[in-house]
Formats: sequence, structure tokens, C-alpha cells
Amino acid sequence: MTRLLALLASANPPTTTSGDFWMPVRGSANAAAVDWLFYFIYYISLFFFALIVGLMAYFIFRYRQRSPDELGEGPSHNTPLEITWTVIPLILVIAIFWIGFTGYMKGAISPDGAYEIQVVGAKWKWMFGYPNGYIDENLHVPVDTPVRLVITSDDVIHSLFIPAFRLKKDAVPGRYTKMWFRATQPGEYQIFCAEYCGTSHSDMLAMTIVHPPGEFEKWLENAANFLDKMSPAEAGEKLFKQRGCTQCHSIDGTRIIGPTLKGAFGHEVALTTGQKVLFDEDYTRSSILNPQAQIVAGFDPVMPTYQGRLKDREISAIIEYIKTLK
Amino acid sequence: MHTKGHSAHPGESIGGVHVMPVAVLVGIWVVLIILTVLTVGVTYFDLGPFNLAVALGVALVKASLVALYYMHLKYDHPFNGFILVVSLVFVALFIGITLLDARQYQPDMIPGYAPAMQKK
Amino acid sequence: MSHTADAHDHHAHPPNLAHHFDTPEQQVASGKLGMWIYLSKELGGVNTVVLLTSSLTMAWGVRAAQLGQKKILVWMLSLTLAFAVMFLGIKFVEYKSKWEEGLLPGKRFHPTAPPHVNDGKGAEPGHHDLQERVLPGMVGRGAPAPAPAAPAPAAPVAAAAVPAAPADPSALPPGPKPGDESSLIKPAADGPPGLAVGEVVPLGADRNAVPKNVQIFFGIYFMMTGLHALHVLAGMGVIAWLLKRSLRGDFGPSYFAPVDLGGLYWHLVDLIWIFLFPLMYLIH
Amino acid sequence: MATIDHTMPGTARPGPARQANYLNASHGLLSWLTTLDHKRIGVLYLVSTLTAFFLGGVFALLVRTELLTPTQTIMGPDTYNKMFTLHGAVMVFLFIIPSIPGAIGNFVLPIMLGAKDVAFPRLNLLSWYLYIIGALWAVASIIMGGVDTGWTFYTPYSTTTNTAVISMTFGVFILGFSSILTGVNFITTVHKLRPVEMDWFKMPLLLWALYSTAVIQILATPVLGVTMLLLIAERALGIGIFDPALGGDPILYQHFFWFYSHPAVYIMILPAMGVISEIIPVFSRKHIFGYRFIAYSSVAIAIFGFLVWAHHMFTSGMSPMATMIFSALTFSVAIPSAVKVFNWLATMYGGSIQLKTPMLWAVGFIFVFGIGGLTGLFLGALTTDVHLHDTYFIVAHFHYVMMGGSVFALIGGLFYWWPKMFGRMVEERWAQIGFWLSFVGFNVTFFSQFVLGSRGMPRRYFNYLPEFQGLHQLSTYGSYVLAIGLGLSAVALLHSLFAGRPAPDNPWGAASLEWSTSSPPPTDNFSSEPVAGDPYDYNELAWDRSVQGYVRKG
Ligand code: HEA
Ligand code: HEA
Ligand code: HEC
Ligand code: CUA
Ligand SMILES: [Cu+2]
Repeated sequence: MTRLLALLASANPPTTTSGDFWMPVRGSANAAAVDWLFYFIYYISLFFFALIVGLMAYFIFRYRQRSPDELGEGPSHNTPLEITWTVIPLILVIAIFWIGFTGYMKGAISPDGAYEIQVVGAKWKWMFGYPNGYIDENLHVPVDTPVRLVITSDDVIHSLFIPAFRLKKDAVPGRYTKMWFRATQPGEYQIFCAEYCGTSHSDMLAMTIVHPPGEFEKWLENAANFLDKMSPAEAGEKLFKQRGCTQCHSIDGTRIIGPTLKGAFGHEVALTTGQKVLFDEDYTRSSILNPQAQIVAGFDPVMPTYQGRLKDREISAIIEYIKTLK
Repeated sequence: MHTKGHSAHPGESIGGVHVMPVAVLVGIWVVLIILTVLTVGVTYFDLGPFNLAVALGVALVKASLVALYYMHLKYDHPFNGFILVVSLVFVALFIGITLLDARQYQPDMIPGYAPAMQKK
Repeated sequence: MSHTADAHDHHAHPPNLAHHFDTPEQQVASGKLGMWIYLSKELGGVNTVVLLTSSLTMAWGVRAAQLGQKKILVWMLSLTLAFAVMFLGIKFVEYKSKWEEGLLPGKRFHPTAPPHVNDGKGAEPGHHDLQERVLPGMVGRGAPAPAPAAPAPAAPVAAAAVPAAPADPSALPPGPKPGDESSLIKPAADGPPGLAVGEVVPLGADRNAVPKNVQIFFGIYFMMTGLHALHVLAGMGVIAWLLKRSLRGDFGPSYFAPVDLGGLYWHLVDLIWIFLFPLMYLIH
Repeated sequence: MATIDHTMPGTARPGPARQANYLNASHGLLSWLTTLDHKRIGVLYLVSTLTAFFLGGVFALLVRTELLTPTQTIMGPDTYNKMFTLHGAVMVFLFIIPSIPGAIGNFVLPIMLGAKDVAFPRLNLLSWYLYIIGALWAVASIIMGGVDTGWTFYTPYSTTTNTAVISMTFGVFILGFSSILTGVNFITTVHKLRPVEMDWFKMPLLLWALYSTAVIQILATPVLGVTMLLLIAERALGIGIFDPALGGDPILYQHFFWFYSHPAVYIMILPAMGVISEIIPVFSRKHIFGYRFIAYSSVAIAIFGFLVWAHHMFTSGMSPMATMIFSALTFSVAIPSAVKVFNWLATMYGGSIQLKTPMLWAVGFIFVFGIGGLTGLFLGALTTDVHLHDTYFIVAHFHYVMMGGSVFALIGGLFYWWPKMFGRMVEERWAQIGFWLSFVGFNVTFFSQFVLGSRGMPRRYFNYLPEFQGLHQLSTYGSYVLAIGLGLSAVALLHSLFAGRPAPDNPWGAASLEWSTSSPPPTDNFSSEPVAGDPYDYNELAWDRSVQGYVRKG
């Protein structure tokens, strides 16, 4: 064990392109400071651990008992010594606290004019809303620009965790939490959900995509105009995934919370009232805008309304997409 | 009843245990009632932030009276009183810090957010 | 961030609540609230006196036990018990009035409701099971924090502005059955404002933030006083037991520890009330 | 290595005659279930908490086995979520919190004081029954479909999930009462039944530790009770306290929960530290170093432990002011812990050290608790905690302090007091192999989790990224080795009951009072009134070959 620790101690200092033994890649300005403190505590710990275990091993060897009647000899107290080993750790922990605290305060207040992105966590996906109204399931940011995330949740508590940025903040329903960062390296970085939120907590993943200078704006414009750029069915698929329809509707025939939409279009649907209706454009539209009006037999009326949340064109695109689900 | 009550002198004790004279018991009760009326009375005046302070101050006095006389703490081993005070301090600490925090994060709350509340 | 200031005001001077109300209905509601507060202050005050008096009789009982005055002891314990019953009686009246005012915590909180609205079936807490509890929420969800696209910001307390909230929760078909793996919480999509449609809603925009804190207050009020009432009940059990034993003549100068300890417990219950009273009934 | 005793176990030695003792004082299951003897209640606690440990351990092995591959291995995600929840809840509420005070404390505390029993024997039995009832409620939740909230029951998840949360939390509520009663009993016993010649600073350090623990149990546990009640009320009646959907505040829940559960981690570690403070001087044959510092540090940990609860909430959206206060206060607990570690070390300095099984576990404790405690420093510091929170780094940290700390001390204490409890010596060889396997297995299991965590692997993950698979597999294999080691230790203990050499009164040469009565003690603990001296003065004891134990000189 001690050998392993010694090995770990000699681990390479962190670099920016690949992580080291302990830490993942560094992707933000803040990461270096966190790593610095991490290694500061790490070496302090290593020192004390080596000291304690080293002494202990030495004592066990040096003072091992030879006969059951042998008694140990030595002082049973030594006040100056005891005060010393109270005060030294005290000083060290004050230093540790201070470094951690100042670092945290720096991260607590975002610089003026930071680029703001809104984040909503929901079982079990992330939605990132950009200032122009576009919503994406990944976090796209420009490099070297302070970005501020305003985070909330739609159901239970989630937590937005970007290891490469050494950042984490809970998404709490009913309130906004905030965090900010400045990405330093273009690239893709993993996002996790770090607060337990149920069945698919471990699948609530997303990516942070850090765009090289100038690229972000292009990407955003392009992405926001996806309705113009893509075929309606493609755009519909994108919307279908982004707006959480997939949570309740499968496209492969399995039944989850809502009915599957595979091969549904153009067929008859049985309602709770006993009526049958044709699954056509109108029915789809009204199902999305006023889901409580016609309930499919065997399902609960839990689908939320998308009135005011999906534009007309978007609904048309979704309908085109549903048509393709054969 | 009364005559019997008076037969006990203040400070009388039985087997090392203090017995409270009736006069003291009733006297404390009268003071407690007066303080209660006072607490209610004060709320009809707006003292601004002092309302809370006055109310809690009076409550503290009342609580001390109950503890010292009705609960015999005045005549008990001080350790028992210490336990009571320590528990109260910890409770106050918990409530105090938690409320302080709640107050600090108020600005982050989404106003009126309570989607599952029944609206009639 | 004008909201910040409001939130703080709200805490320090709760009477300022009124300035948040901007419709007549809400004004009526707040008036009722005031009346209710007055009432509860009175009842709470009376109850304080009752409990303090019961403490007196209890302490007197301890003295009687110490001196071996059996008759007085029995009287005092009986009186204490009677005061305890009275305390709970008054508490009941108070709860009932609040119930009828609709000042109930959680999903049943609806202070603007006229007193009789809740008479219907499903109004009592025991009758609400899990399914009924969450369903109305799922349906009504999204209303209190209106999406920017819905132009008229709905005042959260004003029922009329809330679309699609069914009047009678029991009319709804059942939700997921217990034992289902699925969660009761409705998933994504109609979450808080800001993401629903394009525009960014300024943080902290005041949306008539009244009910939230009031409602938390009543949640806490019911829990605290309810817990206290539970302790009163437990104390009554203890006193009844002491009464039984003292009738049998168990206690005297050489053996009175149970009365002493029971007394301590009873005073503690009183002690807690002494703090609860100003906190729950007067700070408003 | 240790001096190995060459006497054959089981062979008839001139041991103590089979006198009447608490074990054979009366017979039949009923005599145990209605006993008021603190020693029998201790044994009842021992059996029931170890059963819980076994159950929790089985859940743990299932969790580890599932994590062998990045996707589904042996169970689905919902089952997995229930598995780690049950593992955590059983280990914390049914095993580690009641185990050391309930089993070792109950057995040893009155004897150490030279008393006949605890102050309130009936209350003591009641507390065990409450434990059993609470435990049954908690376990019943498994039959009712399990609980999937994590042992922290965070709202609003816990108020909205469709699993048996109420049964589990109600069980925890009852277990809280059991814990409070034990605490009340211990405090009163230490105050009222301490012999006159034993002033506070002549008490064995275990008593200081148990006393401080009892203070926490009494002051913090009621908050747990209230929290569980509020949670149940919110769930069953829809009262909006914690769930924002009902107008409640989830951060409030976290304050409530941690106000109990942080002090609770010191309920777990303080008695363990007390056990270590007994074992180290005995097997170093030297007076404990810095008695007063160790005694005061127990009290200090108990008090400071109340001031740091919100360090579990640094990323929760709590206010920056609270964040700062709690980070600063968190470090205050590290100091008294450091004091203890250094004093144990100084006790060993110049000793005459004998590595018998109890001492091995104690040395192992210092090793692993050192790692566990030091990694707490990473978590108390704000910026590093933001990165490490809710990753496997946390999982590793708390297993190092709870499994490595508390459980190592419990097992060490078990081996130490076993001869006193059951009158049999344990075979050293198998017990020592058991230790080494457990020690290596433990470190392999959980050290790899530090690396996983700091590299970004979140906890409570059913699926994980393939890049983490290597370390996860290492951890799983380690846990198998650990299980074999623990199993071996259990076998060694059980074997001694049937074939162990009868234990002398004082096999280790300890000076605290429990070793001056017979093994096992009679029902009244002492046949003649004991006289309490310095519990760490070994000068008066001499090795006696004929009884294979220590006797008083002269
Ligand atoms: C027995 C239980 C136990 C013990 C003793 C401790 C001890 C400590 N713990 Fe631990 N902790 C837990 C059980 C425990 N913990 C659990 C169960 C959790 C997670 C719960 C969950 O989320 O599920 C947790 C989580 C946890 C967190 C929250 C992390 C997060 O979720 O983000 C933090 C943060 O501050 C923390 C800190 C500490 C500190 C500073 C100590 C200190 O007391 C440690 C002091 C000890 C030492 C410092 C080592 C000895 C001293 C030396 C070797 C000398 C050198 C010392 C110095 C230089 C200072 N712990
Ligand atoms: C005291 C507390 C305690 C103990 C001892 C343990 C012991 C172990 N724990 Fe546990 N663990 C927790 C408390 C504990 N844990 C908590 C609180 C959580 C958090 C839960 C949550 O997130 O909500 C957790 C979570 C947790 C996780 C994380 C799950 C996740 O986040 O997804 C993992 C994964 O590896 C794990 C593994 C283990 C293993 C392998 C052991 C092993 O050490 C187990 C070894 C034990 C055995 C194998 C039993 C066999 C015993 C015998 C055969 C002999 C017994 C008898 C005698 C000695 C006489 N635990
Ligand atoms: C909370 C879960 C949920 C979400 C999210 C959801 N739905 Fe539904 N949906 C349902 C349920 C349950 C039904 C069946 C009951 C009903 O008709 O209301 C349904 C019915 C439908 C129907 C009618 C299906 C049929 O077979 O007759 C359509 C079309 C539909 N949803 C489309 C969508 C689209 C498009 C989205 C996303 C923009 C979406 N849903 C999001 C739960 C959901
Ligand atoms: Cu979302 Cu975990
Ligand atoms: Cu903690």
C-alpha cells in the first residue's frame, strides 16, 4: 500500500491535454486552481500518512514484545508535545480552508456580461436554453468566454457536473442556482447528473462542446434555424428528442408511460370514452396542444400540454416525423 | 387545602428533596399569567422588529420561571439545568442557522412555484 | 432585483403582505386572513393560560405527593388532566376553523376559497391517498409560473386564471398504482419559465409571490402545533397512569419519583408551548 | 510476529472451574428475551447488529457485482437503486449506529464502572425491543418492494417515488428512540453509578467516548425523529414542507437530515475511538499517552460535530454565507481527531508491543482511519468538494471511516472482549489470516474508488462510462477478498465457542475493572466489591503461566 502511495506521489503533474492519475482533463480556467488545492491537501495528507504509518511500523518492529512480563517504558504525557501536534494541524487546516474559500468566492460571482445559458434538468435529460430561444440537449459554449449557467429543475433535484471544469451545481425545483466558468480548450467534455434522481440517473448524460473562437455563433445560428435547414421530418425528430417526448413515447413499439408512436399514424385509436378516432394530423395536433381532451384507452392523462411551448411550425415538423415511424 | 398548604414553610425539605410552598407555586402562576397577557397586549402595538424580540424575551422569562420553580431546577444539581440549557442552545442554533440560510437564498426562489398545489 | 427587497420585507413585516395583492378577491382573502389571525391569537392566548394553569396544578400535585397528601394529589392530577382536555378542545376548535378557511398546508392550501367549498368528498386528509394527491398537481402544473407565451401573468391565487385545473380531484381517473416502478412526478416539458419558449425571463421577476411563504408558514404551523399536541396526548397518558396509582395510594414522602418525573415531562410540554405561542400565533 | 500460543485449544488445562456466570445463570430463549442483565442485552445487541451487518454486506456484494460491467450485469437499474439504498440504510441505521454502544457498550460499560448493571435495566431492554421493532419495519420495506431513495431520503424524490419509503422511514423513526434510550441510560449510569474512588479522570477512555456519544444521541436523534415524521406527513397527507411542488423547500429537508446525520457519523466513530484507546495501551503494555487530551478530544468532537452539518450541502444552492461558515467549522473536528491519532502513536512509542488479533485490528484502524480522515480534508475545502461531491471519492471517504474505522474497531473490540463475553480464547492463527485478508481486500476495494471519484465517476450510478471499468473491477474483486477475510474472522470467533481454550480472567493483562472479574462474569458482575485504580497502570500485573493469563501481583 505504501508503495502504491509512493507511486502515486510521483504521478506526473497535471497537463492540459490529458488528465493525470487523479484528475481528469482540465477544461476550464478554474480547474487549475482546484487541482492546485487538491494537490496541496494531497501532499499534506501524504506527509502525515507516511509519518504515522512509518512510525507505527517502526514502533511495532522496534518495541515488539519479547516476554509477556515485559512492560513498556516511556512518558505518559508531554504537554508541549501535545500542544505542538494540536497547533500544527490547526495552522494547516486554516490554510486549507482559506484557499478553498477564496477560490469558491471567485467562482460564486460571475463577471459582468457573462454569456447566459439557462439549464433545466428533468428526469432524465438536460435542456440548455440559449438567449435566442433555441434549446439543445448539449451545452455549447464559446472558448475563452465567461459563461453563466442559470439552473433549475422540473421535477426532483439533479446536479449538473462537469468534471473537466471541476464544477457541480444542484438543479433544484422551484429555484435558480447559478454557476459560471470560462472554458480554455476547445473540445468535448462529459456532463453527468450527480444527484440521485431515480431509475435513469446514471443515463442522464450530456456533453459540453467548447467551440473554437468564432465558431459558436455560427453553430448557434445554424442550430436555431434548424427548421429551415432540415427536412421537416428530421427537424421533428430533433424536437421529439429535445422536448422530452421520448420519455413517455417509444418509437420501437414498447409501451412506457404513453403509447408508442411506432406505426400509429393513420390507424384507429381507442379512447377511454369507448370512441374510436383516426390518428391523423388533426388528432396529433390536438393531442399535443390539448392532451386531456382525448385520452387513449389504458393510459393515464399525464401528458402535459404543449400549448405555448411548441410553435405551430414545430408541431407540423413533429407530425411529419411521427408519420415516418413505421 | 389552604391551611395544609401553609403548613409547609419555604425551603422545607423531605428526605433531601425540596418541597415547594403553595404560596410560591401560586405566586409564580400569577406572574406567568400577567406575562402572557403582556405578550398578547404588546402585539397590538407595532414595535417593528422589536415585536419578535419582546415576545421571545418574555417567553424566555416565562420559561425560566417554569424551569426554576415548577421543575425545581433552582434546588437541583446544577448539572440538570445545564442539560436543559445545552439542549435549548442546540435547538436554537439549528433553527437559527437554518433560518438564516433560508433567508439568504430567498432571492433565488422562483416566486409562486408550487405546481402541485390545489387551486380552487 | 426588486423582488429581493420584497422578499425581505415580507419576512420582517408580514402585514405588508397586503401590498402584494392586487385584485379585490385577494384583498378579501387577506382580510379573512387577518380576522383569522386575530381569532387564533385569542384562542392561542386562552390556551396558554390553560396550559400554565395545568402546570400549576401539576407542580402542586408533586408537592402533595411529597407530603403524602393523597387527597390533594388526586385532585391536582385530575385538574391537570381536565386542563389538558380543555387545551386539546380549544386546539380542535382552532384547527377546525382553519380547516374551513382552507388554510391547510400543502395541496389543500387555497386561502381564497369560501368556507364551504371544501365540504365535498375528499376534503378530509385521511381520505386523500397518494394517487389523488399528485394528480391534480400534474394537471395544474405549469400554471403558477406562467410561460412567457401566455400573455396574462396569472396571479397564482386567482383560480380563474388557472387553466385546466379540474374542480374536483376525485373525478380524475387514478394515477400510477403503488408498486409501479414509474415515478409519480410528471416529467419534463412544462417546467419553469424561461425555457419553454424563446425569451429569457429576467430572474427574480415578481409574479405576485404571495402564497408560497404563507403556505410554508401554515405547513410549519400545523406540524409544530400538531407535534406539540401529540406530546400533550402522551402527557395525558402519563398523568392518567399516575392518577390511577395515586388512587391506589402508591405515593408518599418516601416514594414519589414517578409523580416528580411525570411532572417534569408535563412542564417540558408547557415550556415548549411558551415558545411556540409567540412564534406561531403572534408573529404575523 | 505475535507470540503464538502453543497450547492446544480445547485440551483440558487447569483453567478456571466452570462457575456460575451470566450465561448459564438461567436457560431457555425466554430467559434471554426477558433478561434485565446488561450483559445479556449486550449479547442480544451483538447478535442482532451482526445479523444486520451480514445482510448489509450481502447487499454490498450484490452492488459490487453489478458494477463489474458498465451496463447491466445481474440486475436492472431499479433493483440496483434499491440495493444500494438498502445497503446504506441497513448499514447505518441497523448496524453501525447501534452496534458499538449497544453491544460492546452495554456489555462493558457497567463492569468498567464496577457497577452491577446500568442505571435503568428495564429501559435497556426496552431499547433493544425498540431496535428490533424498528429494524423489522425497516426490513419489511424490502418485502413491500424496497426503497429507492438512497439512505439520505432526499426530497422531493423521496416524497414522490412509488416505493416503500414510509415503512423504511418509520423504522428509522423507531430506531431513533432506541438510540435515545441507550444514550439516556449511559449518561445516567456514568453519573450515578461511578464508584467514589473513580473520578472523571480515572474512567477508562471508552467511557468518555461512550458518554460523548450518548450526548450526541440524546441531542441529535430527536431531530431525526422529527425529520422522519415530517417526511411521512408530507408523503401521506400532501402537506407541503419539503416538496417545492407543494410549496415546500427541499434545502430545508437537507438541513434537517444532516443536522442529525452528521453528528451521527460521530456516533459511529467516537465509541470506535474509545475501543482503540483501550486496546492500544494494553497491547503496548504501557500507560496511555495524554489521557486528558484524548478524553477532552472526545467531548470536543461531540460538540464540534454539531456545528458542521451543512458541509454535505456545498453544491445544493445553499447561501454562500452558510457555505463559508460550514467549511470553516468542518475543519474544527479534524483537530481533536488528529490529537487522538498522535496520542495513540505516542502510546506505542517505547512500549512492549504484542500483535495479537485485537491489536492488529487497532493498528489497521489507525492506518485506514488516517486515510479516511485525511480525505475528509479534501471534502471540507470548498473548491475541491465542489468537484468531489457525490462522486466515488465520497463513497471511498466514508467507507474508509465507517467500514475501515468503526467496523475495524468493532471487530478489534470483539476479539478483545470475546474471552470476557464467552469465556473462550480465539485461535490466533485463523483470526490473523482473517485480518490480513480483510485489510488487503478492504484497501483494494475502496482505494480504487478514490481514483474513480476524483476522475469524475458519480456515485449511485447503475451504468457508467467504459473508461471506469478497470477500477470498478478491481474494487469488486477487492470486496470479494474482504468478504472472505470477514468470513474467516467470523469462523474463528464461532469456532472458539465450541473448541476454544477456556479464557483466564485477564488474558491480555488489562487494568480496567472488567478484567478483574471472572470470564465470563457472574450475573452481578463481581463476586467481591472491586477497587478502581488507574485503568492504564500495568505495573501490578504479572504473567501467570499456569492460567495462561495475567494476575495481580502479591
Ligand atoms: C464514521 C463516520 C465519519 C467520520 C469519522 C467522518 C469524518 C470526517 N468527514 Fe465525513 N462523511 C461520512 C462519514 C464520516 N466522516 C459519511 C457517511 C459521508 C457521506 C454521506 C453521504 O453523502 O452519503 C461523509 C461525507 C463528508 C463530507 C461531505 C462530502 C460531500 O458529500 O460533498 C465532508 C465535507 O466536509 C466530510 C468531512 C469529514 C471530515 C473533515 C472528517 C473529520 O472528522 C476527519 C478527521 C480525521 C483526520 C483529519 C485524520 C486523522 C488526523 C491525522 C492523520 C493527523 C493530520 C491531520 C491534519 C493535518 C489535519 N465528510
Ligand atoms: C457502516 C456502514 C457501511 C459499511 C460497513 C459498508 C460496507 C461496504 N460497502 Fe457500503 N455504503 C454505505 C455504508 C456502508 N458500507 C452507505 C451509507 C452507502 C451510501 C448508500 C447511498 O448512496 O444511499 C454505501 C454505498 C456503497 C457503494 C456505492 C453504491 C453507489 O453509490 O452506487 C458501494 C459500492 O461499491 C458500497 C460497497 C460496500 C462494500 C463492498 C462493503 C463491504 O465492506 C462489506 C463487507 C461485509 C460483508 C461482506 C458481510 C459479510 C460479513 C461476514 C461474513 C462476517 C460477519 C460476522 C462477524 C464478523 C462475526 N457501499
Ligand atoms: C408525461 C409523459 C408524456 C410526455 C412528456 C409526452 N406525452 Fe404524449 N402522451 C402521453 C400519454 C400518457 C398519452 C396517452 C394518454 C392521452 O392520450 O393523453 C399521450 C398521448 C399522445 C399522443 C396520442 C397518441 C395515440 O396513440 O393516440 C400523441 C400524438 C402524443 N402523445 C405526442 C406527444 C408529443 C409530440 C410529445 C412531446 C412534444 C409528447 N407526447 C410528450 C404522455 C406524454
Ligand atoms: Cu438527474 Cu440524477
Ligand atoms: Cu458530515
